[in-house]
This record gives sequence, C-alpha cells and structure tokens, in this order.
Amino acid sequence: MTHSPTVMSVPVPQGLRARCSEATCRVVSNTPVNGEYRLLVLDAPPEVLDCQPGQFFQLLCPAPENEHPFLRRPMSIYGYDRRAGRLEFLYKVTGAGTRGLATLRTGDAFNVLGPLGHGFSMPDTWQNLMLVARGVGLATLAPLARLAHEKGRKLTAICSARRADLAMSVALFESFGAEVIVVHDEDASSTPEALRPLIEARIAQGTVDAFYTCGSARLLRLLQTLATTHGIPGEVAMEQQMACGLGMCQACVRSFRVGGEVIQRRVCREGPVFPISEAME
Amino acid sequence: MTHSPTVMSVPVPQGLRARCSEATCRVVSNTPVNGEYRLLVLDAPPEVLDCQPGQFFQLLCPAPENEHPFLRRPMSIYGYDRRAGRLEFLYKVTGAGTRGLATLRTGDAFNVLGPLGHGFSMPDTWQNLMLVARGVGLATLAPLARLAHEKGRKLTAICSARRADLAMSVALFESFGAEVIVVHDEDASSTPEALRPLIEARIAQGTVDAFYTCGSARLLRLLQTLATTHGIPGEVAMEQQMACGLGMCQACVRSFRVGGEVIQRRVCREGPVFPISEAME
Amino acid sequence: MKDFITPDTGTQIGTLALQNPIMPASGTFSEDLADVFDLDVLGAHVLKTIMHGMRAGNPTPRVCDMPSGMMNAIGIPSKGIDDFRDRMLPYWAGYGAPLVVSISAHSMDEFVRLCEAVSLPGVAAIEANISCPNIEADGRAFAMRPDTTHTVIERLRGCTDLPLWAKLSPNTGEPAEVGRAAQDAGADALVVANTMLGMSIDVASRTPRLGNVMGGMSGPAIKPVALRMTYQCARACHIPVIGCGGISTLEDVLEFLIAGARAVQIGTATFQSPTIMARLVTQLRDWMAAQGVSSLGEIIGTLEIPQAADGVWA
Amino acid sequence: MKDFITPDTGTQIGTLALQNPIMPASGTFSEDLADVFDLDVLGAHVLKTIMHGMRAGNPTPRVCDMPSGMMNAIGIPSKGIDDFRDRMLPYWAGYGAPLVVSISAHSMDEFVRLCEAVSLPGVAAIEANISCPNIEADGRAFAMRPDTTHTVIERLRGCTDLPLWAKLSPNTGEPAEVGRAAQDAGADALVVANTMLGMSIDVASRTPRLGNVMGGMSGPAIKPVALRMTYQCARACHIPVIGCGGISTLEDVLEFLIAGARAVQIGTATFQSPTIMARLVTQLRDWMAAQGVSSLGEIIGTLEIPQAADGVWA
Ligand SMILES: Cc1cc2nc3c(=O)[nH]c(=O)nc-3n(C[C@H](O)[C@H](O)[C@H](O)COP(=O)(O)OP(=O)(O)OC[C@H]3O[C@@H](n4cnc5c(N)ncnc54)[C@H](O)[C@@H]3O)c2cc1C
Ligand SMILES: Cc1cc2nc3c(=O)[nH]c(=O)nc-3n(C[C@H](O)[C@H](O)[C@H](O)COP(=O)(O)OP(=O)(O)OC[C@H]3O[C@@H](n4cnc5c(N)ncnc54)[C@H](O)[C@@H]3O)c2cc1C
Ligand SMILES: Cc1cc2nc3c(=O)[nH]c(=O)nc-3n(C[C@H](O)[C@H](O)[C@H](O)COP(=O)(O)O)c2cc1C
Ligand SMILES: Cc1cc2nc3c(=O)[nH]c(=O)nc-3n(C[C@H](O)[C@H](O)[C@H](O)COP(=O)(O)O)c2cc1C
Ligand code: FES
Ligand code: FES
Repeated sequence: MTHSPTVMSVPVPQGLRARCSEATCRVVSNTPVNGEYRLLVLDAPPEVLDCQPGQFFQLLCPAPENEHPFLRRPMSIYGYDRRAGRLEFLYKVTGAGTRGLATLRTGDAFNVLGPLGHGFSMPDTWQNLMLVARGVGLATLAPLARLAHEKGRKLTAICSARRADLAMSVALFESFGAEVIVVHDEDASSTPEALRPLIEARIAQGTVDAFYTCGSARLLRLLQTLATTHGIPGEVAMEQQMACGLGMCQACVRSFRVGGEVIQRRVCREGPVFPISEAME
Repeated sequence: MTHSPTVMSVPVPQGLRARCSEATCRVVSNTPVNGEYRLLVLDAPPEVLDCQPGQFFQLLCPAPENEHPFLRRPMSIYGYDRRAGRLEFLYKVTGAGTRGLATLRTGDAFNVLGPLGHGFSMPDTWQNLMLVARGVGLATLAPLARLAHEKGRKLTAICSARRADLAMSVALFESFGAEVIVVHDEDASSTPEALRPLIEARIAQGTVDAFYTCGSARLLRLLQTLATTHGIPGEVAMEQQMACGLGMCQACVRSFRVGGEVIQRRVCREGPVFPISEAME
Repeated sequence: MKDFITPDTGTQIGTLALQNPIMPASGTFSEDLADVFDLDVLGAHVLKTIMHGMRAGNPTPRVCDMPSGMMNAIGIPSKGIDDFRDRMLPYWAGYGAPLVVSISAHSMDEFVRLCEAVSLPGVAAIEANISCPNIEADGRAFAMRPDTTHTVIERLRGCTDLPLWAKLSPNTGEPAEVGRAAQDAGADALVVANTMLGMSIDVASRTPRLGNVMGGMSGPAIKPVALRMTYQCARACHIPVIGCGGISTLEDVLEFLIAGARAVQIGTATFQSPTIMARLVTQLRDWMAAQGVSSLGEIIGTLEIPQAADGVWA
Repeated sequence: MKDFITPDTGTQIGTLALQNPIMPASGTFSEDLADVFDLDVLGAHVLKTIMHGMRAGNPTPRVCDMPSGMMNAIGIPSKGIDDFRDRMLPYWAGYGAPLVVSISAHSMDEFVRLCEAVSLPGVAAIEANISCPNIEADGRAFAMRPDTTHTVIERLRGCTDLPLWAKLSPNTGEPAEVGRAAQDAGADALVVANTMLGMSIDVASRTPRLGNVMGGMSGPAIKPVALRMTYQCARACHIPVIGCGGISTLEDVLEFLIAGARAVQIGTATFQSPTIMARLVTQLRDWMAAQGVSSLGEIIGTLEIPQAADGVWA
C-alpha cells in the first residue's frame, strides 16, 4: 500500500493559515549514514514545508519490539525542499523513539508535526559566518549552511566528532562553499584548548561576524567566552525534553541569563535557537 | 532476518518435561482462505508439537495500528506435524488481536504458548463419528478428522456456514474419507429444524456412535436433545475469554450441569473439550 | 432508523451551555494551539492552572514516557494574576467559546484570594484544581479527602458568583464521597479527574526520571480509572460530571458519556495529535448523524448492566 | 570492578530467608505453572487468595484488555479451607520454596477465623489481602484507610505466630499512612500493591466489558503507581516492602529494588509470558555478576535524588 502525504484536515480561523500542521508523510528512504546515524527521507505535503533552518518537527515514532515510546520526539530539520515535496531528518539511534524510527520502511506512513519553533536569524551585517558543530548538531546546521550559501555569505564550518571518520556531511558543507575543518577526539584536536587558537586566528583575520553552534555544551562555553572577549554575536540551537512541542505544556524550559536575571524559556517556542550570550547549560 | 524456532529456556523439574512451552516460531505463511478466514502456518520447535486434536495455543498477537491487544488470544490447533515442524491456525479476523495476527509476514518471529488444555477423546467403541461444526469451529475439528481417519474410523461431517461458499475445508474433510454435508443459511438448510431429520436418519441407520461439535450454541442444543433422546455420547469444544490459558487465573470458567448440580469449570484446563451432555450455554 | 436531522452536540454544564462536549484539560492547552486549528470549534477553553504570584515550576526533566501514557511534574509555573488579567484575559476575549479559568493554591486563604481575583468579566467558569499532586508534600492534595474538599469548595463558593467546577483527584479511596462533598459545598460541576501519582527510575543512574521525583500519570493507561470514577461520581451526584483522563478517540468520548459524563476534557491526546480535539468534534457529529442520535441526552448515562446468572464453584 | 564472585540473590523478609527476590503475585499463579517450569527456582510461592467456604466468584467476562495492561474481576472463587488443608497444602509441601498463603474476608471475624485456620505447618507466611477491590461494595476495602487497616492487622496479628504480610491497595490517598498503620499493628512486611480499580465500556452494546462492572487494573500501565507507593512505604516504614504491580522485565525488578523493595511479586507478566519468573531469576543473577554486584543489599534502597538549581519564570 502506498500513502499520499496528507495533512490532518481541521478548521483554521477565517483568512488564516495554520502555522504548523500534523501531517502523514510517506517514507522515501531510511538508511544508515555511518555507524551511528541514519537519514530519513520523507515525501511530505507542502503545508509542512515552509521551513526555516533551525526549526524542528515532532515525530510520532513507531514502537520497536518490546518498547513503547509514547511522546513525540523532537528532531531538527536536516533538509527540506518544498518543490520536490521532500523533508529530511538525520538522527542518532539512542533510545526507544529513535530505535522505533529505525524500523520505518520505504512506503510506510509516518506522522509528523511541524515546522515548530523559531529558526536561526541571519541579519545582513552577518556576512562571514562560523559554524561550530559536534555530532548530530551538524544536522541542525546543514540547512543553515545551504541558506547562507544561497544568500552569498562566506562560511567556515568546524565539524567536531569522536573519530575523524564519524564527522558527517563534510562534503555537504563543502558543496555550500564552506571551508570545512574537521576536528576529533582521537588526536585531541577537538578540545576547547586546541580549538580556541584556531578560532581566534580567524577572528584576528576579521573573517568571523557571527557564530552558530549546536550539539556540545563544551563548545558553547568556548564560544561564549570568545563572543564576550571579542564582541561577536551568535546563536545556539538547544535541546530539552519535550511533550507538546508547541508551547503549551511548559515541559521544555531551560534557564537563560538575561540582563542580571536568570529566566526560564520554552525551548520549543521561544527557541530552539537562542542568543549564545544568554544560553546556560 | 530469519528466526529459528526456539523454546524459552527454563529449568524443568528433574526427570520431567514441560507439558507446554513458550516458543518463538517463524511465520512460514499467513494467507487469506476465503473472505473471512486466514491460515497461519508456522515453523515451530518440536517441544510444542506433541499435540492432541482439540487442544489450543495462546498466541501473543502483534499490535495492529492504533490498537493494543495485551492478553494472549486462544486459538485451536488447525494442523500440526511434528516431523515437518509445522503448526497451523485457521482464524477469523474479528478484533484487535486477530487484526494483529493478520499483520504477520513471512519470516516474522511469533511467540506461542502451548499445547494447552485437553483434547478430544476417541474410545474404541466410537467407530462411526459425526462431526457437526459451524464457522471457525471447523478449524477445531479438522485435526480430529485427520486422527479419526488414521485410526480407521468412519466419518460424517456436517459443515454449517452462512453461505455455501463460506464452508471451509470441505476438501480437507473429504480427504479424510468423510462424507461431507454442507448446510447453509441462504437455503435454511442449516436450521436445527432442517438438520434434525437429517441427523436422525443417520442415527436410524446406526451410523452415529458419537457426536463432536464446535462453533454454534444452536447446534450444541440440537445435539444435546438428540444425544439424550437416542443415548448417543459426544464432545463439544467450548470457548471463553481467557487470560492465562494454563488454569491459574480462573478467568475462563463456564457452568456445566453435572448430576443435579451446576458447577463451574475452567475452559482452558478442564476443557476446552467437554461432554456434550454437561455443557451449558 | 430515526429521521435524518442535524444532530445537536450541545451540552449543558449547570447554567453554562456548550456547543459541544469537547474541551481541553488544564495544562495541556494554550493560545499556542491556535497555530494548528481554529480554537472556536471547541466546547470551551480551559486554561493552565494559575496560582498567585510568580512561580518557577519544577526542575527538569519535567516529563517522561510510560507504557501507553506519560508522566509530568511540570508544577505550576505561573506568571501570576497580573499576567492573567492584563494579557491572557483580553486574548481569550477574542473567542466565542466560554473561558474556564483553573486556579490552585497551597492554602485555603490563598485559594480564596485567587478565586476573588479571577472572578472577572470574560470568565465563564472557575475550575478549582484541588487535586494537583505535585504541589503539596508527598503528593497530598485537598481532593484526597471529603472533609478538606468540602471546606475548600465551601470557601470558594462563598467568594464568587461564577460557576464553580471542582477538579477531583484519582489519588483517593473514596471518589464518590469526595464528589458528593464538593457538590454539597456548592460546586456546580465535577471534573473527574486529574493525574495519578506515579514514579519512574532510571536504573543506570539510579535517579528518578522526573526532576520532582514523583509525577502525574496521564494518557490511555489511566483511562479505566478516570472512567470508573466518572461512573461513581455520576451515580452519586446530581451535578454534571466532566470526564477527563486518557481520552483520545471517539470511542473513548462515547464511553465517558455512556458512563454519565456531560462533557469531556482532552489532555495528553493533544500532545500525540494536536488536531485531535477538532477532529473529535467532527467525528462525534458524524457518528450521531450516522446512528440517528439527535442529541447527547440519548447517550449520556445510558450504561446498561446485564443481570448475570451464577453457578457454584466445583 | 569488584572481584568476580557468584552473586548472592538472597533476600530477607523479616525472619524469612528467600533464595531470590522473585515470587508470584496472588491470583496469577497455581500448581498449573509447574507444567511450564520448575517452580522451585522461585523465591517463594504465593497462592490465590482463599476465603472461608465455597464461593463462585464473579460473572463472566472476568477479564479484558486495556492499553498496556488488563483488568480482572475474577472475584475470589474458592473451594474453601478444607480444600486448602487437604489438597493444596500437601501438594505444595513437595517444594522447597516457602509457601505464602493469601487470605481475605468480608468481616473482621471471618478474617480472624480464616487466619487461625490456615496457620498450619508447611505455611511460611500469611499474606492478608486487605485490598482486593472486587469483594466489597463499590470497590471499598480495609486497605483504603489507616484506621481499618490497623484494626484488621492487629486482629490477625493476635491470632497467628506466622509472619504476617499486609497487601496494600493503590486505591487510597494515603499509602504511607496505611503502610505505617499495618506496621504499627504488627505486620512483618508490606506487599505494595494490589490492582487499581478501573472500568471499561463496550460502546456498541453500552454494557460494561466486565461482568462485575468494575475490575482491577494490572500490568505495565500501573507500574508507576506501584513503584511510587513502594518508594513511599519504604521511606515511611522499617519493615520490608515487597513491590508488586506491572513488573515484567529485569529493569522493572531493579527499579523496585532501587526504590526500596526487598523482593518483588510478578502477576500479569506471567500471563504474557509464563516463563518470565524463571527467566528473571537467571537474568538478575547474570546482571549482578556482570555489574560486580555481590548482594542485593548493594541495590535495595539506593535511589539518588539530585539537587536541582532553579530559575525564575519569565
Ligand atoms: C529541538 C531539538 C532538535 C533535535 N534534533 C535532533 C536531530 O536532528 N538529530 C538527532 O539525532 N537528535 C536530535 N535531537 C535529540 C532527539 O530529540 C533525541 O535524541 C531523541 O528524542 C531521543 O529519543 P529516544 O527515545 O531515542 O531516546 P530516549 O533517551 O529513550 O528518550 C527518552 C526521552 O527523553 C527525550 N530526550 C532524549 N534525549 C533528548 C535530547 N537530546 N533532547 C531532547 N529530548 C531528549 C526523548 O524525547 C524522550 O522523551 C533534537 C532535540 C531537540 C530538542
Ligand atoms: C479454546 C479456544 C479455541 C479457539 N479457536 C479458534 C480458532 O481456531 N479460530 C478462530 O478464529 N477463533 C478461535 N477462537 C476464538 C478466538 O480466541 C477469538 O476470536 C479471539 O480471541 C478474538 O480476539 P480479537 O482480539 O481479535 O477480538 P476481540 O473481540 O477484540 O477480543 C477481545 C477479548 O475477548 C476475547 N475473545 C473474543 N472472542 C472470543 C472467543 N470466541 N472465545 C474466547 N475469547 C474471546 C479475546 O481473546 C480478547 O481477550 C477460540 C477460542 C477459544 C477459547
Ligand atoms: C503536562 C501536563 C500539565 C498539566 N497541568 C495541569 C494543571 O496545571 N492543572 C490541572 O488541573 N491539571 C493539569 N494536568 C492534568 C490534566 O488536566 C488532566 O487532568 C490529566 O492529564 C488527565 O487527562 P489526559 O489523560 O487526557 O491527559 C496536566 C497534565 C499534563 C499532562
Ligand atoms: C487475574 C488476577 C487475579 C488476581 N487475584 C488476586 C487475589 O486473589 N488476591 C490478591 O491479593 N491479588 C490478586 N490479584 C492482584 C495481583 O496479585 C497483583 O497484586 C496485581 O495484579 C498487580 O501486579 P501485576 O501488575 O504484576 O499483575 C490478581 C490479579 C489478577 C490479574
Ligand atoms: S514542549 Fe510543551 S512547552 Fe515546550
Ligand atoms: S484462562 Fe486462566 S484459568 Fe483459564
């Protein structure tokens, strides 16, 4: 049986359009990318494809054997193409939900909710962009790199991984004109101590107007220091356990330092992208 | 991935053998038989194949979409072949559990518990057997017919169905040397009023030593009357909601008339086969 | 078959007429859902419980999965009464559906002050959350006992003219007595029920899965409890009962109506499917039309209990 | 890594030493399971509750499915005390595992008479089922309140020298108080807990799915409640707690031990997998060996509660 991608039909307020939709997609493919990650490609209806890099979807994961994921799982948009009707997620299998995702086969129907949250901003003054990502954080920054390329921005991408061969999407970033620097744990090139001079050298050359990061608290801390020291703005995509993904339940709050105060914000609604300067671990 | 049929390995008392086992079978096929029934063929380990006609298994049904069968579902043995390692069930899709059964694909692992309960008896004095079954009750009587044939008994099988084309296994019964009489609702040949003279004619010919029946309260009632009137013994396979299937939980009791008293017995343990004379609806 | 007519999905909760019996459960709904569908299709709008003053809520993680459900220990993060009056009330005034404001407090006095403060034009009813298991020590709440329930509802009754709904807790051994206590103290309706107190441990780290150690269970796993309590309360009380707990399909809605509920609240199901409430409204109307049911009165409280014959155990 | 030693799975329930903490829950176990595995691998044998005299139990259907669990309204069909003494006791004497006899009654006096009658050689402990939700009107039971719990356990304590276990109910708002009442009245251990009262309706026929209208929920769906109560009782009491409710995997067993249980009872899981108890015994031993855990004392009651820093809501 093949499914056509459809959205759940519900009444919307007169003259308005739903900002996000619950849709049934069709699985085009679901394949391992390297030992740890898998790429899920969906045939998706146009209603959910009005996406911004940094936004995410809530995925209703099927149950793997003997496990019962109940809540939806948040997943960054790895790729979207409205004309082709394509929506892509790059995910790491870690628990019940992602194990369930791994069971999806070509042709299966699959329920998604999105796009959700606020994506990355890219003001005109940010011409030279430095992307610093670790692990699956690369998935989140990939569509940002594509958009930056389309807007003619200059890109440097630091891809951090446990082993050199686990650094994903290097070719993808290069295809967006990025200078890609792979660092990893095996030669200790991924430590903050090793990265700091590397990044400061680029700052000295004036080729860093803004940072974008995702996937590592250690890298976030490093960038916060550098941002303060050198007055460079930037954004980070953050994670938190979620229930609704829409802003209703208050499950996904994190603390942020704003002015002198520590305040709480919902990652799903005010985020998942926040100013680097305000983020707290 | 293909599975080899295995039993759950657990300690058994010294010198003993488990009377029934929990086993993981492999699905050989799972195909529609006619509009309403499906045949499930399993590759099963020898430990569960020491079966008697009339016994049943408790099947751990997979969950169909949006439904959650939890308890195992009881299902009569339709066929078993120890040498070939084959176990077969003939089932009607009626609710969540059987809808789940219908999703099984060739090669899937499938957990069964059995064989359970007490099967039909066939004392030497019962040489001329009359099988009277309706609907899926035929599934229960099929292995009995095979055994009777092997023992050289003479068989008459009355197969009752809603429509003539829904009467199953006619060829199968014939292959066991049975005279098969198909009766159905469309021409009213299946009513007790129509069946009674038909059966009494055979009784008059002396070709009925015992009745076996399954699948219809109306037919059971008819046979109870005939059995009393003509002093003919017989057995009926009964059904009841079950939880454990082993005799532990007391879920599956039914009332029986024994002597002057109404008593309760467990269908899974004392049954599912009972004397026709004692059965109550 | 009855004559075909457009079925009337309307239901009456005391003096309050609802266009249909489908409304959200407190804490699982907010203006954010307007991103997904037109909120005016709902029977009513029920807001997240508010408390006096600003509150941070519980530490994270605040939610976790369980088989066929979830647990939450959100607490009541709240921006307080000012935010409610100045920002939320004007927002919800833009809708036609009646607005139900949920309130809670740690003490009787605080409850009374808050109840007075939210008794404002634009509010159609007040739901007293006397059952929230997170806010009092070891999960205790007013709604666990008939006496404390009676006292708090009586106090609240005395300080507002708005319809007053009492939201009960499943963490009690005497739901019918608690329901009757709320009724006798002047509640106009019962909401049955809130979450069940549960706990989950991560074995690898030997730590609780919820920041607050214990949390409230919701979703399909608790539906049989909520349905049982709905039936018990509807039998024991004459004020309307609003069923709540694990409802996620049309069949679930009908089960609660048959058990005696006049309306239902949908919570966790919205997390699995944010469109579910809008779809249930349509499904209910279509089902009524197909079955020839012209009004909810033909469904509510129609449970039939067959007589069973019994044998002797042998 | 500790030195490799054969782990000791033994556990102590008062004066009673068990070779391992895995035992069946009352009503989900009988000699029939000997058809499947050697019952002497278990820590103890717990029998179906018996009552005085012959009883038919509830009308059928007696069981139904629910999401991630089941409901039962078996009642206590019972062949009475004679059958127990003359047939069951000799049968179970053939095993080495200690025999725990579960008893229940409708009145204090009947409870006492039964307790005296089953205090026989060959019985290792008596489990007082003061929580069965089916036998009293509207699901009421002794275990719903501390006062009634105290009275009945005190009476039972006075009439037997055998170890006395009190089996609590989740249908209460005050489990720790009920547990303490049982302890103060002289119980040697708490079994936490019995089934939760639920209900289910068949919409097509508008009739209850269980012959008894209401029934007891069991299985994974109720695990968070049983775990929470186990934790509450273990914190509040010094007598051993035996966890029970929804346990079906090794991880579940460990969760209950970490929460403070000294042993666990397995009920509904046996219906899904009749071999599960035997496999859990092996899995527990293997897990302990792999983790370098030499005795259960290194697991029981080791829950760690992290301190959480809190922000201000904005
Ligand atoms: C906005 C956002 C975007 C994300 N994008 C990606 C992505 O592109 N690729 C990817 O592989 N992962 C991504 N994650 C993390 C992903 O959501 C988790 O890995 C996933 O939910 C784990 O589910 P599980 O059932 O497999 O694991 P389990 O550990 O069994 O999950 C248990 C519970 O914890 C939650 N949880 C576990 N890890 C996380 C986490 N890191 N963040 C939030 N909740 C978590 C789950 O949602 C679930 O509710 C993202 C998270 C967020 C919040
Ligand atoms: C000993 C025995 C042998 C059986 N043999 C066969 C067979 O060979 N082929 C076949 O098609 N059916 C057989 N049945 C009936 C079969 O068990 C039910 O059709 C099946 O359990 C329905 O499950 P469901 O989830 O699809 O339906 P649902 O109606 O959704 O089931 C709900 C619950 O009711 C129980 N239930 C429903 N119908 C019956 C029934 N007739 N008897 C007992 N429990 C029931 C289910 O097990 C389940 O617990 C047999 C029943 C028994 C007791
Ligand atoms: C995340 C979350 C937050 C909740 N917050 C509240 C609340 O603030 N006040 C309240 O009365 N109930 C609250 N509840 C309980 C729900 O209103 C509802 O009673 C319960 O979840 C059972 O219904 P359900 O199974 O449909 O979710 C909350 C439930 C959830 C899941
Ligand atoms: C079919 C069935 C019958 C039960 N009978 C009894 C009983 O007679 N006495 C009792 O104390 N508990 C009885 N129980 C409750 C169980 O002992 C146990 O407390 C409960 O089922 C929770 O554990 P579980 O989720 O592991 O099944 C019964 C449970 C089931 C499912
Ligand atoms: S996940 Fe519900 S508010 Fe963010
Ligand atoms: S099904 Fe448990 S005793 Fe028959």
